[in-house]
Amino acid sequence: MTHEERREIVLAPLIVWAGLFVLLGLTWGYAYIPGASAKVIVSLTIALAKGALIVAFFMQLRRADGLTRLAALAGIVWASFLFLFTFADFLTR
Amino acid sequence: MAEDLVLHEPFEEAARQRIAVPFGVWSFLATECLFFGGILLFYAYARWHGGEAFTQGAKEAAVWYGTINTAVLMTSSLTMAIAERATKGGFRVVARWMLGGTLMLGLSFLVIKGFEYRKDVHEHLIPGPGFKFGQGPAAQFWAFYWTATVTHAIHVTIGLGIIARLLWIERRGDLLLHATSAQGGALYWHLVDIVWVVLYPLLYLVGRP
Amino acid sequence: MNSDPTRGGIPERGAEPPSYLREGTTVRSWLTTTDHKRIGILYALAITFFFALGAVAAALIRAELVTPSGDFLTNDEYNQAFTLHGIVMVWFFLVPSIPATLGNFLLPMMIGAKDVAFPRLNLMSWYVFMAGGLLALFAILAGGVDTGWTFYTPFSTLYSNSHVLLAALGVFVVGFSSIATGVNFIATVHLLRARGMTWMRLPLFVWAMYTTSLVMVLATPVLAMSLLLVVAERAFGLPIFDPRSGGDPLLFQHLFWFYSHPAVYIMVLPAFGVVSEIITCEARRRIFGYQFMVYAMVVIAVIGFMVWGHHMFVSGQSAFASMVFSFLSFVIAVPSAIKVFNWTGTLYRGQIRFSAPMLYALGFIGLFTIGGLTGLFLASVPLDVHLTDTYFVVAHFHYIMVGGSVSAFFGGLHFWWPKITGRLYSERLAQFAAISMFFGFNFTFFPQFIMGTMGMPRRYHDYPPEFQPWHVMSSVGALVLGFGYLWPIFYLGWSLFRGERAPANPHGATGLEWQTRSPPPKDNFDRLLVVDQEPYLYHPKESTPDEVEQAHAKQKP
Amino acid sequence: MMPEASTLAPRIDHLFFALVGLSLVIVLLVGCLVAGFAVRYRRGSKAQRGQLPKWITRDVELGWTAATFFVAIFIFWFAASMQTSEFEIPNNAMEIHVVAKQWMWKLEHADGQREINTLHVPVGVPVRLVMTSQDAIHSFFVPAFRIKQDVLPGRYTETWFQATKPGTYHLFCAEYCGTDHSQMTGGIVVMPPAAFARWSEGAAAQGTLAAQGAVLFRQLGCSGCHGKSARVRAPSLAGLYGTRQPMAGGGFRQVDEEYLHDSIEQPQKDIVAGYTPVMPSYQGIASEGDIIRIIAYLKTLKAGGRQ
Repeated sequence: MTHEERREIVLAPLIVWAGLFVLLGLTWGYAYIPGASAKVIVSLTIALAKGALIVAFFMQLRRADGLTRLAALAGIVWASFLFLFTFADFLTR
Repeated sequence: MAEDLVLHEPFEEAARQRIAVPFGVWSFLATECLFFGGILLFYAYARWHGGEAFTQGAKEAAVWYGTINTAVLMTSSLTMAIAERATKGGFRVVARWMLGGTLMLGLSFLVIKGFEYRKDVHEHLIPGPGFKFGQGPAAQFWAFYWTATVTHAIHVTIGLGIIARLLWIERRGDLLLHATSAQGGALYWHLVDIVWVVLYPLLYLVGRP
Repeated sequence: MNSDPTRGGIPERGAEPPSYLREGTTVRSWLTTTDHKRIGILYALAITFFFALGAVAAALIRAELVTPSGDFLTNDEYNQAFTLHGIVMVWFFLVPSIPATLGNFLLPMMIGAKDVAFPRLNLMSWYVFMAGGLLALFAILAGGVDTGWTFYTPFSTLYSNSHVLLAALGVFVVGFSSIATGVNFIATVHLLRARGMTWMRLPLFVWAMYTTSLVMVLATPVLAMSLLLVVAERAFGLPIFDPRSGGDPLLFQHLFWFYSHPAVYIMVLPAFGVVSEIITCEARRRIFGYQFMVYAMVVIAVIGFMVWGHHMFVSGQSAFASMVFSFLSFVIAVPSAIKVFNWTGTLYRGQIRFSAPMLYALGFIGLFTIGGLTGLFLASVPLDVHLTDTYFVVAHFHYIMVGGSVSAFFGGLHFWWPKITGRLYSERLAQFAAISMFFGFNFTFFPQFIMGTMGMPRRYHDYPPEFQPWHVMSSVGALVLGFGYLWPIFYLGWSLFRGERAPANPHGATGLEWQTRSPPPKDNFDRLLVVDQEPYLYHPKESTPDEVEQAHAKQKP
Repeated sequence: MMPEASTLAPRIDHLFFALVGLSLVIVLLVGCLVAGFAVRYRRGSKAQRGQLPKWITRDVELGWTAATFFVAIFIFWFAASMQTSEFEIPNNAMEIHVVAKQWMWKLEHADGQREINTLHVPVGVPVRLVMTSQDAIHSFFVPAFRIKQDVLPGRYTETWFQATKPGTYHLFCAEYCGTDHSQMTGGIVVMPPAAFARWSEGAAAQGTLAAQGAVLFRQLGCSGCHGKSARVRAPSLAGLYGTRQPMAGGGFRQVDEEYLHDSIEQPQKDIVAGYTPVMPSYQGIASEGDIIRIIAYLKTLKAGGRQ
């Protein structure tokens, strides 16, 4: 393995992994701060950030072609239809 | 699935053949997103509607098991990512060890989950007769807990099957020919990880401390 | 696209490889095939069986309803009959009907490909379909299901005493076959188009398959999850929709209709594609407003996901949500109307031939128009309050799904029959079938609009006597309709063995699938294709009727 | 169509026939065009052929797209304006409680009169139906009144009507609910006011719903904690109905029938701030009918009054 390859194959994923662990510690710690506000939002934001790290780097969506990105996006967009319209009912009953 | 270096039916162009598997797998992952979207909608409703009683139920979830399992699964994602990159680069030994590592981490996730389930059963946390909280939003939390984690565990098991198959191909010595298979398997495994990363705060961090 | 079918695609006699039908004739060669054409035929055999099964259930229902009292079937038997009819017809016939048979057969050929992108996945999806079908069949044989095809909770999870779990699992499994087909088609259209086949040169049938696949891939998983939750609640007692634990039965309805309304478009978009192909060919005319036809399908596929709440106007959904869903339902009427107008416009200045496929297609336009217009009644909240869950709804969706989709399916079957089997059928007999199906259909379902308006509720096997005349009319019409469905079996079956050999392009159509032999070789084409023009170029220059007639006559054997 | 026996019916029919007219126009238009083209441009006819200029196809296309869009929006507006005006329940409506179960309708008047599958109502009086189900989902459907509303377990749904013509009209269950779904039918008997008054006199013996609720309030032990001299610290229920209460988990809730129903069946769920969740669930102890009575009683309690 050349230096270049080692960075590409091992080091880059390791950095992302370290980032994931930092976020895990953060979300766990914040949940245990008594009286901290907006816990739901913070924990979900961190979860989404972790997901975004995995999608962008581990799954290499960052480098994927437009077509693949479109497929990935479709799932999120359509799931948001499901939530949006269902809660349009629940919240206005 | 697709041999990378050889053109095979129905493809006429290598460039298109190379993106076929990732594109197909990503489309499938979009369906997984909507699949889990359905159960998360149930969670959102139950939590919004159930209020304090829902939180009371959620406090019983074993946060240590959950946190350790999150760490285990995230690490398995790392080994999978290295394995996939190593396969592409042609580093067979690294790929083999990393695939093996992913397999072991995935298995230990299931084992830890099993211990957690044993503890949950012990504490009467299965909705139904003898359930700790009786009927109500707490029971809804635990209905979500069991359905979501069992569904996720089934995904993990399928993922382990895929990894085992990749290892077997590697043993045969033609994993490089199946680089897109490795890519597809890795994408699936990362999705299983993402699902757990999203489930983690919903299951274990409600109403702490 | 080579406009002269006698050259180019077809090499010298004797040198040609055998047709896909001759490429291995053992049962094993069929059951392990990855040829999209053979898989299409495997699907066709399977759905024919399920269509017959659903039709038997329909016959039982119509026989029971001849008299107002429930004397032919018991209440439970009747409930099982309509549940069986719904589940089988929706998931085991209509959803796979055009995409899995004609779509599988034609989609790769129409874009000039050798096969779909993932041939083995394609075969697997058939096996998954069969597995789901067997589970559902087993549920029926074990004693039936009585929840209605909608599986509404809490009835399905807490109160029904029938085999809900088996049926739900069967539908769950079949969903995966739908997803596999959808992913496969999307990848195929994206990756395997022949050189020069740009998006705006795709035949509308391909666009229809593409948009249908989009809906399949994005809607089916939500159905899978809602059925999984039903199983969790029913089998393991986990309180999910159970109101005693604060669960909401409407949550199930939201999840269910998130799939099941788009599912209507899974059934009808392919029909749009088939009808567009038939009308352009038989009117020898370029499609009117190609781009609008494409956009209309894409818009339907997307907005189709945002209108599901119009099934829930009386369910206890909030008035605000009802208003939003009602608005979007009216919006989606626009692209549907565009399609009808454009087909009509295509006929203008055409050279119309009233072949059997054309009769089916024209019948489709009429029935789909009525089905669509009655949809407006149901999209407006105050009227829907009165009409929903009555026979008005039953008539409405049968006009779309049976009058529309099944007519188009039969039309497509006839249109491509020579290509699929290499044989010609008797045109006269086929025209007779098309006409009897059209009249039988209207005879069966139009009375249901009237009794629905009068307040006849759905799913009643025992009803007030004032509705009897309408039910009798409907049942008599069903006899004619049944004849219209059975009759093609005889002449199509006969043509398989005794029919005249079909030439490569018996209709003189422009699609790529006609540029190869009938039936096609395993690899579809004997050479690589290059496309250099738009589809449906039936009148490349100003041509007189005589010239067109002559050109067409030349292509006949 | 059907007898129009409520104030709503003629307006619904108005919309219905407007849409029928529009549909006929469109069906005729499409039908005539298809038939006309089919005859004129049949293969071999001598009609003029040839291509159309591009701008014609484009303008025609845009024209009918815009036209259908405006027609669709117009119908939506037409229907939606009726939805907002006609579905508002009048304040002075007479209240009927409906409990649906497999496979019968239990109907209760405010004065305590109970009926099964048949409902007697006076002509010309708005009637509000407050409905719940004991098991599966049912649906209260009276075609002659053009009303239909699903009846859900664990929830109160409402609808209303004002009958205009004496007579007996079908009541159907319109949501499939199992074996005897088609037997879950009944009748609405609309009577002239005088006849209705005579009919309802028989009810006095049982006492009103609220009076029956007061008895249940003691029998089921509610007064043990919520009564004035109770030792357990439970909120006073006097004057509670119709107020907004702060919740322990944050936020407010309107005290309506829905909330009271939930508080009896699932007392742990939404607790008024400042109280501990000590109340046991009455699920299975108090029937839906009992709960309706208790709520009727609670609604009569004025603030500061005796319990």
